[in-house]
Amino acid sequence: MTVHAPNRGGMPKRLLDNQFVGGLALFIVVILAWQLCSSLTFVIPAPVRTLEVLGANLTDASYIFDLRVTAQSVFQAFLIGTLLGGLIGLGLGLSERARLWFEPLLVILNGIPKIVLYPVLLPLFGLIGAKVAMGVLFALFPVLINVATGVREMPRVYWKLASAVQANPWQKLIYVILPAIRRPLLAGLRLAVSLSVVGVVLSEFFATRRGLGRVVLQSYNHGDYPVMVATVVLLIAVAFVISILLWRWEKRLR
Amino acid sequence: MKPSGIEMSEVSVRFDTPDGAVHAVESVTEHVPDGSFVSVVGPSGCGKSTLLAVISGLQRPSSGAVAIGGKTVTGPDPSIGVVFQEDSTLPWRTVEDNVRFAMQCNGVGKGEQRSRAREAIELVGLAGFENAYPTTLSGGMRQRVALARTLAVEPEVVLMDEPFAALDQQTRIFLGAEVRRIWERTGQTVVFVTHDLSEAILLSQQVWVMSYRPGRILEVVGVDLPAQRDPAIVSSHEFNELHNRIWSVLQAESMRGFQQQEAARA
Amino acid sequence: MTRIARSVRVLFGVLVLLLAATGCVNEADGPGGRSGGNRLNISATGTDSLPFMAILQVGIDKGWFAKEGLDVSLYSGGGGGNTLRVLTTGDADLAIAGNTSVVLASRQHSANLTVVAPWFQLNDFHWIAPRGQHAPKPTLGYSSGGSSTELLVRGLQRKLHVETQAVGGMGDNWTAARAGKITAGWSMQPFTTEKIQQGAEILVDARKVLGDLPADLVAVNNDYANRKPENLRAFFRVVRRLDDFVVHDTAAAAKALAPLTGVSAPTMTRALTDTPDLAKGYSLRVDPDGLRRLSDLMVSGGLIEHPVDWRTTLDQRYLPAGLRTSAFGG
Amino acid sequence: MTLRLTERAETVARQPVSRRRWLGKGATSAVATAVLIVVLGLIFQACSALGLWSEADVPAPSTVLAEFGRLLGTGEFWGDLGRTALEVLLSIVFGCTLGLFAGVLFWKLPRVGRAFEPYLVSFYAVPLVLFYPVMIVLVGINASSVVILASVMAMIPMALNTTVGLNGIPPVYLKLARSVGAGPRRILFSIALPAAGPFVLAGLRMGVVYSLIGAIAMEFTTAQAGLGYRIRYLYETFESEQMFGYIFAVLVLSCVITLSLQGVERVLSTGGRR
Repeated sequence: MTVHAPNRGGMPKRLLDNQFVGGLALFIVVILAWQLCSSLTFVIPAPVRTLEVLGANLTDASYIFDLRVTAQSVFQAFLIGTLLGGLIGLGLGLSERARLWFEPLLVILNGIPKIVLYPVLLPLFGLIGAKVAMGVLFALFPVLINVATGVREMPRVYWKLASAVQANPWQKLIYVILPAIRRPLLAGLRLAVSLSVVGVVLSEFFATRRGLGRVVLQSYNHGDYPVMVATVVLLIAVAFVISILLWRWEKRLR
Repeated sequence: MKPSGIEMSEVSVRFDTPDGAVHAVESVTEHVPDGSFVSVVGPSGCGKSTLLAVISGLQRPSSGAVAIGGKTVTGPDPSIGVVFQEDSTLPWRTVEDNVRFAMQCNGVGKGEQRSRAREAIELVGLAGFENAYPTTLSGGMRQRVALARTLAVEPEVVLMDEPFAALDQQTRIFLGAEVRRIWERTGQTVVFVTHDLSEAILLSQQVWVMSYRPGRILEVVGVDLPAQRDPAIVSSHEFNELHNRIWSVLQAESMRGFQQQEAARA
Repeated sequence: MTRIARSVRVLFGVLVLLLAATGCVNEADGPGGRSGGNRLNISATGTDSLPFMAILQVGIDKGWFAKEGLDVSLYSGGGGGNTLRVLTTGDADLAIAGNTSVVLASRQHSANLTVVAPWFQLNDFHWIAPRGQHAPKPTLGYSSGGSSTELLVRGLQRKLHVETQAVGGMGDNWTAARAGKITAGWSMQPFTTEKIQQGAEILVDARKVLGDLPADLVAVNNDYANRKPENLRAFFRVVRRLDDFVVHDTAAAAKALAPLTGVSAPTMTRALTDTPDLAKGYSLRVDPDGLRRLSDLMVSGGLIEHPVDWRTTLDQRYLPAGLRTSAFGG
Repeated sequence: MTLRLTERAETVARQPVSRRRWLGKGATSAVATAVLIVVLGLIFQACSALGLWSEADVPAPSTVLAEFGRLLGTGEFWGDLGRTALEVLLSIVFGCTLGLFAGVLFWKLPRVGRAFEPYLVSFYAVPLVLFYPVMIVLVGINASSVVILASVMAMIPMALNTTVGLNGIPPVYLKLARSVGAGPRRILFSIALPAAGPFVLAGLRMGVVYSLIGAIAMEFTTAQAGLGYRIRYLYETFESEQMFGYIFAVLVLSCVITLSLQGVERVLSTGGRR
């Protein structure tokens, strides 16, 4: 007895039903609000001005170098965080005992404001290592938790099937576990991308040779808000685009 | 003559889907006499449930109308009770609170809620489980809770949408007998949707056979069996004859529905 | 199954591409490239905003360090804590950081660092307010607890009738002052000049109230100092040359400093010419009075209990002989 | 190897969801966690004693513990804790209430919900700290800027989880509600929110964790009081031992919050139904 809502909406309403159109409309509203705010307070540069500054920045070799430095650290943090998180998550998902022993500790660790660990990470990992380590800390947990939960909640019949066809552990991982947990895994990866950006950039605020975090901090200290906002917008935009693409992919998976 | 029972006149329901309009129900004009027990059978996807939804007021017909006791149905009403196919017990409420839920929504006084809930719970044979939570009950018991919730409001009409579809064979035979027993006691008008032909014949006074899209009532078959229905009756000659007669209509429809669905998928 | 396999392959390809795009970047290099010779890693606070820090970059750009055989790499740590910690981790060999941070760090038992020189011994701190913004009891912003600006603001509080409020960096302070959340915010050159051009006025000149003291101190990693003392001497020789450049060829220096600190060349020229005693600021000659003042302010501000014994704290041996002081004895 | 992998998986799957067993497991977990923490502490202690890292950079656990004990006796610590606790509490209240409202709104108006969804799911990409200058102008230099940004942090998971929970309500509940003539308020409070309960609770838990993370992170980078600020202050002034005492305090605090939340959630989600 499915109760269908009769579609009485006209063209505009039907258009809004499309998520892309809706999201775009919201985006435009946000830009308009931004424009409005920028005319109210001096802290916020107007959207057009920000875009101009961003364009100018992106043609600057030094800025591109900063961008590459940050991208490299983010990439390393993401890679290490995902691999580590995936492995630990797999372990926790497969072994009830491991879960019993380590899960509460990991839940507690996840609840820690990781930023306060920067003073610990810096002496332990050094200048470049610390920001990657911070990115790893940020990226690790969503992957870990999602993989562990995904593996644990796999339908039992998959295990039976895998044993029945005598799959070796590697085959089980590739043909059974990974496909079975693809959705939570992707969701974890999506969060990991965003969070590794945040982790690395936050660390760069504290100490770094180069990187976009340094650019943000410098412009911030100068009160040069257009450059700061342009860089922040760039960071957010990149993280947003990647995470939305992953999210679309995740939604389309069956 | 005073209008009574359920009166359906030219009821049609069409849905707009991306693949074009679907005629779930097409020009159904039938009458369910007051206090009678009618079953609706038909191939899956034929619009049985949609028809029931129209009677309950949950679904507006695209054209035509349904009247109960002479009053046109415009929306859900306390005089119409519905038992759903899915488990509709609320897991955060006890059995008794589940049963009281419908009464709460209809402004029944607190004291009366309590006594009527106890009564209904007893009627469906769940006495002693008042304070249990649905998660601790079996699927059959949960459907009894849903039944009690519906009965406690004391509706004139009880609509059942494949209420036992998710249960195992023994439970459904047993619960079916219970429903029949309760109906004999309360004398409410019952419309019972099912895809199980034996169940329909065993329980009701009339069996309506519905066609695959567009959903029409192909045939109304009176069940001429003794009022006292023992499950053993399924092996009787009369029962078999009825079964064969309805099945011959139904089989052709099912085949047509099956082929259409396959074609749509290809 | 094949879908998944294909997805995994696509993902893998994307990762490899990303690796290719982002990999092989060595932060220490910078776009400028590198020369051979002895490496000296410097961490400093404010290399991108303060001219007396940015001159190090000028030295690198002009190749003066290279001429002395030094391969200098410079990076900015936000705040004294970070700047000095990379010194103890060995990421940096020499650090130039806020006066209080260096003094406090040097008092840590196993900090593994030595203070070797004062840096920019001119009190260039101003508190600037939007023009016309006055208050009977003005609120002065400072950066944060334990910072040089807090030290000064506490000193000002004892001598003037003011309130204080921790805000953040110069940018934050100026923002807060413009929004009326504080009366005036701390500022240094060229920020002061730039904001005056944009409608600010100086409310408090810390130099007039408190006198001169070094803004920063230079500290070195002990291991590095033991291994390469000659590098440190070379470093100070170049700094001396840079100081002379700023003092005697101010216009050219301003032109070199302007892009590094994000202001226009005229603004930087103005900022340098407005600096009250340029020759004192851009000089390594140790000013014992300034150091004593720093110690006194720290004691009265409650940061340390006993005055700093500069004779044991300051190791002047890497400074050119003519610039050392004997005022502390030893 | 093949066998063992399968066996383990089978054990996982075969675990009965029984409450008494769970309590038993809970005890095991608690003991295991305590043991792990002690072991990790000892390892750190040993590393410190062996001089793997400098005592000035990372003090030994015994030093940190002693320092933590000393801190508990100082008024400054309780002042900082009070400030942080107030900020966290306020941001939990504001953030979770707003998140709940937003979630209900997104459920009621699916078009709006769909439009917001992509932004919400990728919201964590925004380092909120960067909005600090805007906050200075809007609300001044005080706890409210921390509270506002931490509230936003808490709001997002709450809104997301509430929406997911509400959209995942079995359709039959809503059909039932309509068939018995329940009004919109009754549908929301008697059907929708209880049905989405586990999700809302999970959202609440995440909201609480995020407001703690948000508040401390904001304090650490920008604020002028609170535990996060004190850590930064001690970091800048090279009071390593005291700083680690405070870091330890934050770890203890988040540990206490996480554990008590799990307890509350368990009582709310299972206690009421038995």
